[in-house]
Amino acid sequence: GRGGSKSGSGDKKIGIDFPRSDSDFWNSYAKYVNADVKSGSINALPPTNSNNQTDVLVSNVSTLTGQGAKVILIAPQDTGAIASTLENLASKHIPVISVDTRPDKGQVYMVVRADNQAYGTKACQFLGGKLKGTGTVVEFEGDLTSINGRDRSQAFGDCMSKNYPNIKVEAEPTNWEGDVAASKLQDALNAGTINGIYMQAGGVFLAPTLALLQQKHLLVPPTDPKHITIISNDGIPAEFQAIKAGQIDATISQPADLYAKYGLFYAQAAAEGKTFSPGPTDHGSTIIKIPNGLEDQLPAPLVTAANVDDPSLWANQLGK
Amino acid sequence: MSDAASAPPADPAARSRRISTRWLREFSLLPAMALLILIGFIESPNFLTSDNFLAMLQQSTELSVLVLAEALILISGRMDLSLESTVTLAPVIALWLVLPTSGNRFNGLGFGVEWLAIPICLLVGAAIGAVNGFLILKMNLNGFVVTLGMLTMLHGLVIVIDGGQTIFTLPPSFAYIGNAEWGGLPASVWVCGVLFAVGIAALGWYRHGRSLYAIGGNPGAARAAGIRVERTVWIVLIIGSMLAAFAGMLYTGRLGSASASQGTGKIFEVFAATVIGGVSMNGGRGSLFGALTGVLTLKLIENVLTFGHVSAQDIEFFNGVVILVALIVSRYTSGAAQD
Amino acid sequence: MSDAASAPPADPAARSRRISTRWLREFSLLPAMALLILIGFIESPNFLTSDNFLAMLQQSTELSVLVLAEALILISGRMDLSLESTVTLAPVIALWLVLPTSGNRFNGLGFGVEWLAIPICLLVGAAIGAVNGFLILKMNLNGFVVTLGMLTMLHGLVIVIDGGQTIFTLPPSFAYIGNAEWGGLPASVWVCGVLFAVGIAALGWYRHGRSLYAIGGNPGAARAAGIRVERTVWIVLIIGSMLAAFAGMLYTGRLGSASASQGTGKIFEVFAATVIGGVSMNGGRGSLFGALTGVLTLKLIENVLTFGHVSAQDIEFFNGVVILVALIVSRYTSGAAQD
Amino acid sequence: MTTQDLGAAGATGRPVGGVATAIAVSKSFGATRALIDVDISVAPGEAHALVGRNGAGKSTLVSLLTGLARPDGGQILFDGHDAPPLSDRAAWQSRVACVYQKSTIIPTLSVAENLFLNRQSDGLRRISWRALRARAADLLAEYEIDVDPSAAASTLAVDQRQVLEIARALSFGAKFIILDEPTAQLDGAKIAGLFDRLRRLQDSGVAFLFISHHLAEVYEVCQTVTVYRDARHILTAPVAGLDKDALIEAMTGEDRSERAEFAVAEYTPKAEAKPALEIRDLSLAGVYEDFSVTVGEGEIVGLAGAGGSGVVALGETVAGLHRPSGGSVTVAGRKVRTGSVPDALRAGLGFVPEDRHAQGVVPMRPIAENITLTAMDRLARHGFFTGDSLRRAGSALMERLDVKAEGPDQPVGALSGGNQQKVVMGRALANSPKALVLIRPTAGVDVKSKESLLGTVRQAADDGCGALLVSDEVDDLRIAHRVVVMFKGAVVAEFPSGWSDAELIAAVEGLSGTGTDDPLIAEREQQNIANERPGHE
Ligand SMILES: Nc1ncnc2c1ncn2[C@@H]1O[C@H](COP(=O)(O)OP(=O)(O)OP(=O)(O)O)[C@@H](O)[C@H]1O
Ligand SMILES: Nc1ncnc2c1ncn2[C@@H]1O[C@H](COP(=O)(O)OP(=O)(O)OP(=O)(O)O)[C@@H](O)[C@H]1O
Ligand SMILES: [Mg+2]
Ligand SMILES: [Mg+2]
Repeated sequence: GRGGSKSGSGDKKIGIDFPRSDSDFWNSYAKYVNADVKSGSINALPPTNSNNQTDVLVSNVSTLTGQGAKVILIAPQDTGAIASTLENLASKHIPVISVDTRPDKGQVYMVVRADNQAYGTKACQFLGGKLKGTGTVVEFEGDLTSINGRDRSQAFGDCMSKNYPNIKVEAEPTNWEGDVAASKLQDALNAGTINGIYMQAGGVFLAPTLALLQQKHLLVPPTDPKHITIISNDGIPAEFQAIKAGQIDATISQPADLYAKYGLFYAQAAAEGKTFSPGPTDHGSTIIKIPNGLEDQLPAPLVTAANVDDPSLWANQLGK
Repeated sequence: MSDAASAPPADPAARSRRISTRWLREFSLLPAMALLILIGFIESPNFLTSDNFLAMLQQSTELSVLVLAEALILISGRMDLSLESTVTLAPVIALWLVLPTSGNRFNGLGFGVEWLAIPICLLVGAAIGAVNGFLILKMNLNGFVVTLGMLTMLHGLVIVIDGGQTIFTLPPSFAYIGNAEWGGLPASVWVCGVLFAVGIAALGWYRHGRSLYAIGGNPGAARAAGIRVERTVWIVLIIGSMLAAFAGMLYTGRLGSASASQGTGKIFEVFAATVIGGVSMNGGRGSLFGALTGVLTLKLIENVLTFGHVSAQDIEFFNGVVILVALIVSRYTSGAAQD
Repeated sequence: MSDAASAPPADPAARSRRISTRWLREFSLLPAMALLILIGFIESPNFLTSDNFLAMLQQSTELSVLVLAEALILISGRMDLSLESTVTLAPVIALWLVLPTSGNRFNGLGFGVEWLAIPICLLVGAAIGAVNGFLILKMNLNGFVVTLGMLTMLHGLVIVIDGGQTIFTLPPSFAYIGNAEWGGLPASVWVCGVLFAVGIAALGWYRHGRSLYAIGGNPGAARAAGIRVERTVWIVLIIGSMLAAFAGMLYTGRLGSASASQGTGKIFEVFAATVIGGVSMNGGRGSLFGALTGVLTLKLIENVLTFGHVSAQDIEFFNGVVILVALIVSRYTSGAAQD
Repeated sequence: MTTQDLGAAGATGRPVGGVATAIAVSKSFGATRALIDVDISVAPGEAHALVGRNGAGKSTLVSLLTGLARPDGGQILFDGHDAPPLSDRAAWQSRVACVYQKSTIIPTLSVAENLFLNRQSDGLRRISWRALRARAADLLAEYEIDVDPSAAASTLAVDQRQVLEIARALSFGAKFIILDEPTAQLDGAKIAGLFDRLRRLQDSGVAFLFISHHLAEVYEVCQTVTVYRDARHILTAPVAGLDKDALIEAMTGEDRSERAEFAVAEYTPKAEAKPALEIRDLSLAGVYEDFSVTVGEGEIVGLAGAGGSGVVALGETVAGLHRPSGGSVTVAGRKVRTGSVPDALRAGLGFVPEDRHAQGVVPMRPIAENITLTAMDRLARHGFFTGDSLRRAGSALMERLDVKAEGPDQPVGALSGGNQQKVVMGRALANSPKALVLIRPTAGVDVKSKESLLGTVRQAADDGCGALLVSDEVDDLRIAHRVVVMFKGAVVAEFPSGWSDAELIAAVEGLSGTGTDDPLIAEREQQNIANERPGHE
C-alpha cells in the first residue's frame, strides 16, 4: 500500500507533469500532489506543466526521463497524441500512470480516473428525474477536441434520448469558455422557457450562469415553479456553496484528491515493481482491464443538498 | 504603382464620387446588418424581440470596449495584442489587493476599502499601457512581438497571482457595474455607448483626437506639424489598456467571477471586428463608428447562427467563414482596398 | 558620408566596424545561446548530454519548419497566421482521404493507396496557400485578418472532418518520417536541416530567392525592375503553406496521431522566434539562418527553465518574460531598431 | 546688417545677427557627419540661398533650424535669442515655417485638414469643419489651387501636393520661411507663381532660406548665397557678385574647366543602323493618343511635356508599367508584350522610373543588390549566382556611374539623393540595354551629379543604345538629338537640335514659341502668360 517506505522505491524517481494551471480542478489536483511530494513520502522530480499542449507534454516527458525519472505520472488532455510517447516509454521500460484520461493507444501501467461517461449519465438521470421527463434542458458542452468533454456530451445525449425522449436538449458548444456559455444561455432564455441546465465544468460555467440568472430574476429556490434545475460537474467548493444556498441542485464530485492520491499511489507501486490485477480494490473502486493496460475507476459521487456537508468530499477537506 | 503624377486629370464626376464614398464608408456595413436582421426574422419569431437585441447589446459591450481601444491604437499606426490579457489581469490584481485577507477561498491582501477596486483596476491598465509604450517607443522594439510577449507574460501573471483558480468573491462595485440596469438598459450598455460617443467626438471634432489620424498616416509629417508623436502614441496605448481594464471589469461583473481562462483568444475577434469595421491595420484610416458596426455585425451573425442551430461540430468553421465573408463585404461595400 | 571622393577620409576603423556589424547581425543570438548552454550546464549534469540536445533538436523541427515558412513570407512583406491551422488540417485531410473506410475508430474515404498521404498533405498545403494568395492579392483584402479568418475556418474544418477526435491510425509513410533515424539523427532533423540549407541558398544565391528581399523592401521598385511581384508573393504563400503542411506531417508522425487541438497557439511562438531571429515584420530584412537561431534560442530557454524547475504555476509568466528578454537581447546585439 | 556684412562675417568669423542664425552647429548620424561646425545667418527680409551637392547637409540644417532634431554642438538663435526647447513645438512654429524636402502631406486626410494640421482649432475648442473648409477654400483660392478642400489628399497629383505644402508653410505668417527644394516637383508656370509670391512676401519683410539644385532659381530670387560642401561651410556671398562658374566651383571643389560640356550634336545614323526603339500608335485611354516615334541606335530623343501632359505615363507604358489601350512597342526589332516589365527587360529595355523612392530603390538593401536587380538573369547561371559575382558586377557599375559610397554592401537608403539616383540609373544600364527610357532622371540631383548622370546617358548612346528621355528640364533635354513635345496627350511639336529654350518652353506650355534667346527672360514671359490664366494646370 500507500506510504511504502522511501527506500522501497529506492532511487527510482517519479516524473510528474501537470496538464494545465488555469482551472480550479487541476490546481486542486496539483496542490494535493505537491503536498505529498513536499512531505517527502514520494521521491519525485520537480513537476512540470504542459499548459494543455501535447507537444509541450511530450518534451516535458523527455526532459523528465532525461533527468532520470523511472516512472511517469501524466494527465494527457489529448488522449491520442500521446501514443508514440507511450510507446517510446514502454520501450525504455518506464511505467506510465495516466490520470483523468485513458490514452487511446500505447501501454499504460494504470489509468486513474472517474468514468466521464458516468458523469454524463448521472447528470441525465438526475435531471430527468427532477423534471419528470419533460421540459427543455440546456447543456454546456466543453470542447469537442477534449475527450472528457466528448464523453460527457455523448453519455448525456444518449441517456436523454433513450430514457427521456420528451426532454428537449439544447447542447451548446462553449470551448470551455464562461462568457460563451452565458451568451448561449441568455439566447436560450430569450427563445423560451428553460427547465434544466447541465454544465460540464462548474469551475468555468458556474459563476456566469448564476450571474445571468440573478440578473434575470430566475435564481429562485427549488420550491418556486420558476426554478431551473441545475446540475454541475467538478465538485469545487463554489459549487457546494451554491448547493447550500439553493442556487443549484447538484454536482458530480470529480475527485481531485483521489486523482492525486491514487496517481501517486500507483506511481509508487510501479517504482517498487508491484503489479495489479482487475477486480475490486480496497478503496471502494474497481480496477478493470483495458486494451493497453489497467484502469482504476474511482467513484464520482453525486452531491446534492442531502450530502453536501459530507466531510469525505474533497472540497470539504480543503484548508484542513 | 505610383503613377499619380501622370494620371489622367481626374474628371470632376469621378472626384465627387470618391468624396461621397469616403463618407459612405462608415456606413458600409449597415446594409449587411439589415440583411442579417431580415434573415434572423425569417429564422425565428424570437429573433426580432427587444429581449434578444438587449441581450446582444449586453454581450457585445466588453468586445466593443476592446474594439474601441484597438481602433484608437490602430488608427495611431500601432497594434496591441496584450489587451486580451489586460482584460483578465487588471480585475484580478484589483481583487487581489482589495479582497480581505481571510474568509474567502481566494484571499487578497486586504489593502484597501472595497470601492478602491475600480480605480486600482484602471490604474493597472494604465501601468500596462505605459510599459508597452516604454518598450515600443523608448526601446524601439517591435510592437507586435512586444505585445505578444506581454500577452503571454500578463496571462502568466494572473496564474501566479490567483493560482489558476476562479475568484468568485467580487466587491459590490464590480458586481454593480456588470449587472445594474439604468432605465431598462444594462448599465454596461450605457457606459459603452458613452465611451464610444466620447471617442467619436474626440476623433471627429477635437484637435488632439484628430492628431491620431495624422500620426497614423505619416508620423514624420505629424511631427513636423508640431504634434508630439511619441507622447500621443504613449497616451493612446495607456488609454487603450485602461479601456481593456474597464472591459475586464464589465466582464468580471457580468460573469460574477474572474479567472485566467476568461477571454483567451478574444484578441483575434477584436482585430477581426475592427478591420471589418473599416479601420486600417496600417494606421491613419478608419472610424470608431465603423469599428462599432464591425462588432455589431459579428455579433448579429453569431446570433443568427445560434438561432439557425448550426451544429456544434460546424460552429468554428462557420466562425471563420463569417470573418472572411464580412471582410469581403466590407471590402466591396466600402470600395477601398484594405491594407 | 556619401561624397567619399571629396570628403575628409572616413575613419577606416569606423567603416569596417559598421560593415562587420551588418554581417554580425545574423549571428547576434549566438552569444545568448552560449550563455544559455552555460547556465544549463551549471544547472544539471543531464543538460549537456547528446540525448538532451538531440531531444531539443527533434522537438524543434516542426517549429523550425514553420519559422522557415513564416520568415519567407515576412521577408516578402506579408504575414500568414493560418499556418497554424494548416499544420493540423493538411495531415487530417490526407488521412481522411487515404485511410480505409472501415476498421478503425476514424474511418477515412479510402480514396487512395497509403503512399499518397504525403503528396496529398503537401497538396492541401499548396491549396490553402493559393486561397490565401487569391484573397490577399486578387481581392485586396487585409492579410492579417484574411489569414486570421482562415486560421479559424481551417481549424473548424478539422473538427468538421474528424469530429474533434484524435486520429491515431497513421499510414506508414507518416510514421516513418516522424520517427525514423538516419545515421543516429532523427530523420526530421535531417530534413529540416536540408530545408533550411535550400532556403538559405535560395535567398542567398538564387535569382528568384533574392527577389523576395526587393519585394518586401519596396514592391514598387521591384515591379519597376521587372520582378513579377504578385506572382512571386503568391508562390511564397503557397510554399509557406506547403512547409506548414510538411511540419504537420512531422508533427503527426512524431506524436503518432493527428487532432484539432495539436499546435493551437503555436503561431505566436512562430512569430516570436522569427522576429527574435532578426526578421523584420515590415519585410525586406532578415535571414533564414537568423530565424533558425531564434527558434533554437527559444527552445534552449525553455529547456533551461525546465531543468531549473520553474514551478508549474510560474511557467507561463516566464515564457512571456523570455520573449521580451530575447527581443531586447536581439535588439541590442543587432544594434538595429526593430520594425 | 547688409548682405555684404554677412558675407564678410561668413568668410572671416562667426555671424551674429539675423532672424535665424546657426553658429558652429554640428550633427552626426552614427558614423556619418552630416554637418561640421557650420554657420549661417539669414538677415530680416532677405532671400538667402543654400546650395550644395547632394548630401552636403542642407536638409540636415533644415531639420536643426526647424527644431526637428537637436544639434550635437553649436547654437541656434532666432532674432538673437536662444532657440526654444525641442519639446515646445508651438514656439518653433511661431519662429519658422518650412516646406520640407520630404512630403509632409498626410494622404488619408482631407486637403483642408492638411492645410491646418494641428491647428484645426485653438486649444481644446471644438473644430468647426465648415469654418475650416471655408478657410481652406480661401487659402486655396489665394494660391490658385483648383482642388476641393474636402477631397482626400491622396487624390492629388504630386505637383498639387507640393503647392499645398508651400501654401501651408506660407500661411503661418512666420517672419522666416525655409523652402527645401520646393520647385523639384513643379512645372514652369507654378514655379513662376511661387517666385512671384515670394517676392511679395519679401517686400513685407519675410526672410527666406531657399534650397534648390537649380542655380538659375537662386539667381532669380535670392540676394545672398551660402555654399556647403561635405558638411562644411564653404562660403557666403551676395549673389550679384558671384558668377555661376564660381558658384559651381564652390559647390564641387573642382575647377570649372574639368566639367564635361555637352556640345549639341547632330545625330547621323550609321548606314546599317536599325531602330533601337520603335513606338507605334501607342494609346492609353484618357491620357494620350496615337503616339509614334522611332529612336535610332545611338540616338537620344527628348520627350518634353508639363505636368498632366501624359509624358510620364507614356514612358511608363513603354517600360511595361501600364497596359496601353492600343499600339505596339518594338525594342531592337523585337516586339514587346505591352504591359509586362519583365518582357520589356528581356527585349533589352532599360528603365529609370520617375519616383526613385516609390519605384527606384529598395532602401534597406545593399547597393550591389539594387544596382544589379534587373540583371540577375544575366549574372545567374541556371538561376544561381555567387555572392561575389553580384558584388563584382555591382562594383563595376558603381564605378561606371561614379557612385560615391562606402562600398557595394552599403544600404542604398544611406546614400544621398544624387547617389541614389545614380544607382537607379545603374540599374537601368545593368542589363546592357539596347534602348533606354528615362523619366526625369535628374530630379533632385545636384549640378555635378546631373552632369555625371547625363554623361552616362550620352555614353550609353555613343555605345549604340537608343534613349527616350522624358523630362521637362531644359538642361536635361540639351543632350537630346531632337525633342518631341507633348501637350495634353498629343504631340504638338518636334524640334531638331538647335532649338531655343524659349520656343521649347512655349511648346511645352501649349503655346507657340516667341523669339528671345535668353532663357530667364523667356521663362519670365512664360510666367506672366501663365499668371493671366488662373485655371491653368
Ligand atoms: N536620418 C539620417 N540618418 C543617417 N544619415 C543621415 C540622416 N539624414 C541625413 N543623413 C546623412 O547626412 C548627410 C547629409 O544629408 P542631407 O539630407 O542634409 O543632405 P542634403 O544636402 O539635403 O542633400 P540633398 O541635396 O540630396 O537633399 C548625408 O550623407 C546623409 O546620408
Ligand atoms: N535613415 C536614413 N539613413 C541614412 N540616410 C538617410 C536616412 N534618411 C534620410 N537620409 C538621407 O537624407 C537625405 C535626404 O533624404 P531624401 O531621400 O528626402 O532626399 P533626396 O533623395 O534628395 O530626395 P528628393 O528626390 O526629394 O530630392 C538623403 O541624402 C538621404 O540619403
Ligand atoms: Mg536635402
Ligand atoms: Mg535631393
